[in-house]
Amino acid sequence: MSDISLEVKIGSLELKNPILTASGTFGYGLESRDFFDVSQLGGIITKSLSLKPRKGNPPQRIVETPSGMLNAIGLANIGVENFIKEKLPELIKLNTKIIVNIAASTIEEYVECVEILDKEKIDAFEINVSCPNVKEGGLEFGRDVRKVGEITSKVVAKTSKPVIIKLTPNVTSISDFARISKEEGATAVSAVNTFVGMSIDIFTRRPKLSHNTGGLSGPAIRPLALAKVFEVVQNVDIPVIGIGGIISPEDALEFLIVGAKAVQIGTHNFVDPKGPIKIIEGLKSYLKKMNYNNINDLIGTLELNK
Amino acid sequence: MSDISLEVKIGSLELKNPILTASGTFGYGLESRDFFDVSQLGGIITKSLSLKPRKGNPPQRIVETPSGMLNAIGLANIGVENFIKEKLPELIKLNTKIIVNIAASTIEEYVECVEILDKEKIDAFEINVSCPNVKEGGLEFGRDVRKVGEITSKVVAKTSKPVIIKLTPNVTSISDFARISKEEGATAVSAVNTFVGMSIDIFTRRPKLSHNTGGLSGPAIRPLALAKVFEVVQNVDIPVIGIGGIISPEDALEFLIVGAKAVQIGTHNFVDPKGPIKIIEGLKSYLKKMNYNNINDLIGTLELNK
Amino acid sequence: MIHQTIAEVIDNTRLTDSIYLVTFRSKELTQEAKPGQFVNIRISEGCYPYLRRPFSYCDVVGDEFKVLFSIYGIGTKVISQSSIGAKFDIIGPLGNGFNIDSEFNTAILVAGGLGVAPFAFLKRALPKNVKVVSYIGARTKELIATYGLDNVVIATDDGSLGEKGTVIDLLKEDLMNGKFEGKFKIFGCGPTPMLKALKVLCEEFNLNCEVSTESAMACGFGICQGCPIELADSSGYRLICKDGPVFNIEEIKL
Amino acid sequence: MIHQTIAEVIDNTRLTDSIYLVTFRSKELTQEAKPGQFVNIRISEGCYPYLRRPFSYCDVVGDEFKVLFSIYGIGTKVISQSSIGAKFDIIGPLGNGFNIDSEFNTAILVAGGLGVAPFAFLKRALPKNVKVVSYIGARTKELIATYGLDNVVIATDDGSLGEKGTVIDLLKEDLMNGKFEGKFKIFGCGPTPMLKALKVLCEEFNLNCEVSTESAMACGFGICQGCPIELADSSGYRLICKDGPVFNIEEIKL
Ligand SMILES: Cc1cc2nc3c(=O)[nH]c(=O)nc-3n(C[C@H](O)[C@H](O)[C@H](O)COP(=O)(O)OP(=O)(O)OC[C@H]3O[C@@H](n4cnc5c(N)ncnc54)[C@H](O)[C@@H]3O)c2cc1C
Ligand SMILES: Cc1cc2nc3c(=O)[nH]c(=O)nc-3n(C[C@H](O)[C@H](O)[C@H](O)COP(=O)(O)OP(=O)(O)OC[C@H]3O[C@@H](n4cnc5c(N)ncnc54)[C@H](O)[C@@H]3O)c2cc1C
Ligand SMILES: Cc1cc2nc3c(=O)[nH]c(=O)nc-3n(C[C@H](O)[C@H](O)[C@H](O)COP(=O)(O)O)c2cc1C
Ligand SMILES: Cc1cc2nc3c(=O)[nH]c(=O)nc-3n(C[C@H](O)[C@H](O)[C@H](O)COP(=O)(O)O)c2cc1C
Ligand code: FES
Ligand code: FES
Repeated sequence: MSDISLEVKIGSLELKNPILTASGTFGYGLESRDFFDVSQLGGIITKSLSLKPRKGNPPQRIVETPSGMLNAIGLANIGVENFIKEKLPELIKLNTKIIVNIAASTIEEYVECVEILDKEKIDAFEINVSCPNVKEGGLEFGRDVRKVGEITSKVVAKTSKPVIIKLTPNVTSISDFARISKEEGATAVSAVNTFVGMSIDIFTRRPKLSHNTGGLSGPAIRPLALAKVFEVVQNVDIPVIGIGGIISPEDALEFLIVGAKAVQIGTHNFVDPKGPIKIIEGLKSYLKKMNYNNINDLIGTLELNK
Repeated sequence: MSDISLEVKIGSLELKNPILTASGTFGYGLESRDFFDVSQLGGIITKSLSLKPRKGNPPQRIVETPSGMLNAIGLANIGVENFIKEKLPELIKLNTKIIVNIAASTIEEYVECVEILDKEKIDAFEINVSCPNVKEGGLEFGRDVRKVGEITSKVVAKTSKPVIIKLTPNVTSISDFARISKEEGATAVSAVNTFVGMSIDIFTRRPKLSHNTGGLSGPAIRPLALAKVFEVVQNVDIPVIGIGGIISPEDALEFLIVGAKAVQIGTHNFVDPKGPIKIIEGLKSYLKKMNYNNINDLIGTLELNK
Repeated sequence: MIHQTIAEVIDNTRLTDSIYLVTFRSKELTQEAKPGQFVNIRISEGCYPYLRRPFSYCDVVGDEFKVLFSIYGIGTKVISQSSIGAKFDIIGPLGNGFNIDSEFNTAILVAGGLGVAPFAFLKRALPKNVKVVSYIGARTKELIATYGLDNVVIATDDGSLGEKGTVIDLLKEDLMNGKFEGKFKIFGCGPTPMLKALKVLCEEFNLNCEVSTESAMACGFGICQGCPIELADSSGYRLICKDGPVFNIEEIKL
Repeated sequence: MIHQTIAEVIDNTRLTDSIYLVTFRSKELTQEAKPGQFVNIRISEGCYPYLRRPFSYCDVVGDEFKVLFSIYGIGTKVISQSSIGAKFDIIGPLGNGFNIDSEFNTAILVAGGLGVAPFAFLKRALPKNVKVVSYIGARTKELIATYGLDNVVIATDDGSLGEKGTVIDLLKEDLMNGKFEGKFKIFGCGPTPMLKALKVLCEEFNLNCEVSTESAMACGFGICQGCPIELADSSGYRLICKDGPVFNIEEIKL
């Protein structure tokens, strides 16, 4: 199988395989080392970092739902400085790409985080524009095309590393957001972040999540995430990284065939910590069986019906 | 238990209980009579009718997904005239409310359908504005606030029966659509129709659905549908009928507590034809256990955290 | 009348490495069942897998019925692992059945793989004076079941059992050799490529033939419109679950 | 080191109508396990229920460990129905355990309902010279398990077994009567209202006490941030799965 190439390129970012772990579902990239050699991954995306540490939301932060889960973690994280001091030295020893995810409450905070991290040995940025509880008007940046454009252009100006804009699916037309990201200089977009959801305790008559609403992830959302990736691929010429409900090689293949250059494994890391490795192995078996030597020959080969 | 009242009012539409069967998931209301006495339902909503019969899409029309299913039926239906001739005479014998759902490709077609049906003994209209494959620009009416307003006002002008606008969840802000529906005279809105989704056959590298994309329904979408209903209830003062992934009394109660005046059971009719009746029974048991005499005392009693 | 009821597993027999024959008991699901009809089985009380799984009546005796299947995915896996006494929520009898009232003195049953499923029951229901010949084909030996049938001609793609080749080839040869005398009728069930070949054969020889068809299904009783099959004249669709699963082969596009 | 491995069910005993004790075999999950730690069990190969379910080590002997639980929802139902030889994908050992190194000569175990789960293993691990007294309370008799414990004081809300009342009431009485001599330490596990009352008691009597806490969990090993518990000084949160589930009762807000 060694002659099958899984390498993919996303702008200047070269991945040895298209399997990444999604932000917020793989800690700071070090916690899962008990389960497998994380250097086998195409790349690791960190938990969203903000300029200062954040405590996150009070309990209850998660709720299980049919084939999925809601979360309202509230971006609990150690902050950029602690990350650089405590986590990065170990992370850069790994033989895989390190992509740092940034979340912020203001445009200035995004810029500041990127400026600080740009000096470090990280491989790329992923910008989480779908962060709730932001200053401006209370609406997520991620639902405002103008704001996403502004964040992209300002962040891109501060770094020569690849910048990936992580899009929210909670919009009428996700391709508008991919288009502005491209126009303002982003290397790629990743799609999707979680879908807004809710769950009620019928005995207390209160939302189960302390934050009232949360984000739905897991297999339940896979068909929706795939349709969003399809929409972007069909309409905008920018590399897309697919995310949403991937739990098997077959699932990953659906996104790659639709045209995603790489995919991220999220919630499944909680359920099957060895999952990403099984998916990498499964990709190889599929390619072999179907007589592909290079995964790039498969990516985007979707044929539409009619 | 006979002293517990399940009656709810949606404008002038009085339902003996808040459990309705959703359009497209209960045929023309007559097929499930083998399983239970359908007169026990709060109401029956017909399959979407168009002016002329429609053949619908070629196979494959459905795909199972984790805790849900995708469908692209393509509005296969017998048309308004055949409905009136073949189905309505039997339907009006039932001791339950008959709500006719209309789907159309043009605004004129909506109006014409309503004009014809207004003369019949039906109890209300549900207007499906989320119908794919429409003339105008290829975009669903349901994603265009102006169009939804126009359809609502024109339809309302042609009938004195209650008009319910059925909203699509595939928009950034569903409450904008509820607001225009209210402003243009709708009696209520129902939320939600299916979420756009997709599924790929990794061996043929084609979408499994002949229509390429389809609509996701079933338990997978419940937390998302509930959040949409919550958004409408919080922002617009119009009765809402909740729909999406309801399979148990507990699920129905989540929507009612959030503020839905009634709910519709959709996909679950396929899986458990007796489901709606079990849900009605379950509502009664819950109300009894929690010491409510009237379901209206429970509706909208959600208390938010923080 | 269609019933939704709880049926109990009273036997579970593994016929080959991959083929299972499971017997259920239920008065409601048996008393009006006809060959070619099917049941729709709920696999999980929860919501995965969420949809029911359809299976032909393989055989019906008294208040017992059998289902014949191989493990395909999660649904068939769950049923294959069920122990005696296990209970399933099942809907049936569904669809129409084979038409055995028309006059013929030989019934030719043509099955591809698990397409053999409805034929034991069909054979049992045929008038005693009707001669039955069965052609059963599959990829390989492991996938051949002949439950309830005798007078069987077998074909496998790899030649591991019976003739190497397809059942349609064998049937064609026998037809050309004038093997069948008097009036005969063909009953077919199997994967689409087999049914297609059968349709060509039937057109060529102008044969009387009914086939049982398959499709993904959500409801199984005609309310979801999820299981269309196109009419031969392109005028529209029929529902496999309600108007089928058995169709006259001339009537449909394959 | 944390392991993700397949463990086999080697025994399944129903202790009362609603309480089950299931024994698994696995070297990796036992050799480093400490009382108070837990395992996280995958219920379904599919995606419903999707998340794992956490259970305390109830007892560990050699390469076998036991899990004690009552049927609560789908996950506990599936485990309760598992037959000998059934295999589960399990992660463990997870979290920290009870601190038994500090000096005390009496261990007072206080359990509410299934909160008794970790105590058989705790008792086994305590130095021989430590005296153990257990207070076990529940709503009713059916929910009382005393597996692995002797010297037990029982309380039920309905008085169907032992004293009528709560374990905290009983413990308080015994404390006031000076029942315990020398140095003692309290180990608590149970529902939040019980732990709250225990915290009040500990503050009142200035007692040395560790409790095992619970929360909904997605990962169980510290990567999802889904299981926070607030620090007593409101300065932030700890993760129950990683920093707990055992905490010094002073340290946390209950
Ligand atoms: C009327 C009828 C009678 C049948 N009788 C038998 C029988 O007697 N024995 C037998 O072995 N099998 C029979 N089948 C096929 C059987 O239903 C499938 O093998 C079974 O659903 C597989 O389920 P699974 O969970 O094991 O597989 P999965 O891997 O879960 O796949 C099943 C999924 O595929 C879809 N699906 C099922 N069948 C098809 C299809 N033909 N085309 C497209 N999608 C499909 C379903 O919606 C389902 O979600 C019959 C099918 C029909 C429609
Ligand atoms: C560290 C730890 C150790 C445990 N040890 C035991 C034990 O030894 N014996 C025992 O009987 N139980 C124990 N529990 C509780 C046990 O995990 C639950 O009873 C079990 O998850 C119920 O699953 P279910 O599928 O049967 O119920 P379900 O009806 O499916 O409910 C479980 C759901 O509720 C959520 N949930 C589970 N526990 C809680 C909670 N405390 N607060 C809020 N939500 C929750 C989960 O996310 C899960 O999705 C422990 C829990 C933890 C956190
Ligand atoms: C518990 C949890 C925490 C998450 N935290 C973050 C985060 O900090 N930043 C971010 O960009 N996405 C976050 N996500 C979203 C995931 O990265 C991913 O986009 C989403 O879960 C969909 O993928 P999945 O279905 O594979 O989980 C989080 C998801 C979960 C479940
Ligand atoms: C097979 C199928 C067909 C449907 N057809 C229609 C339709 O004709 N008109 C309509 O307004 N909604 C239609 N719907 C949407 C449902 O009425 C409902 O809004 C949706 O399925 C969500 O509810 P559920 O999750 O309970 O199924 C259809 C849904 C399904 C699954
Ligand atoms: S399966 Fe629903 S109509 Fe045939
Ligand atoms: S359960 Fe995931 S961090 Fe604790």
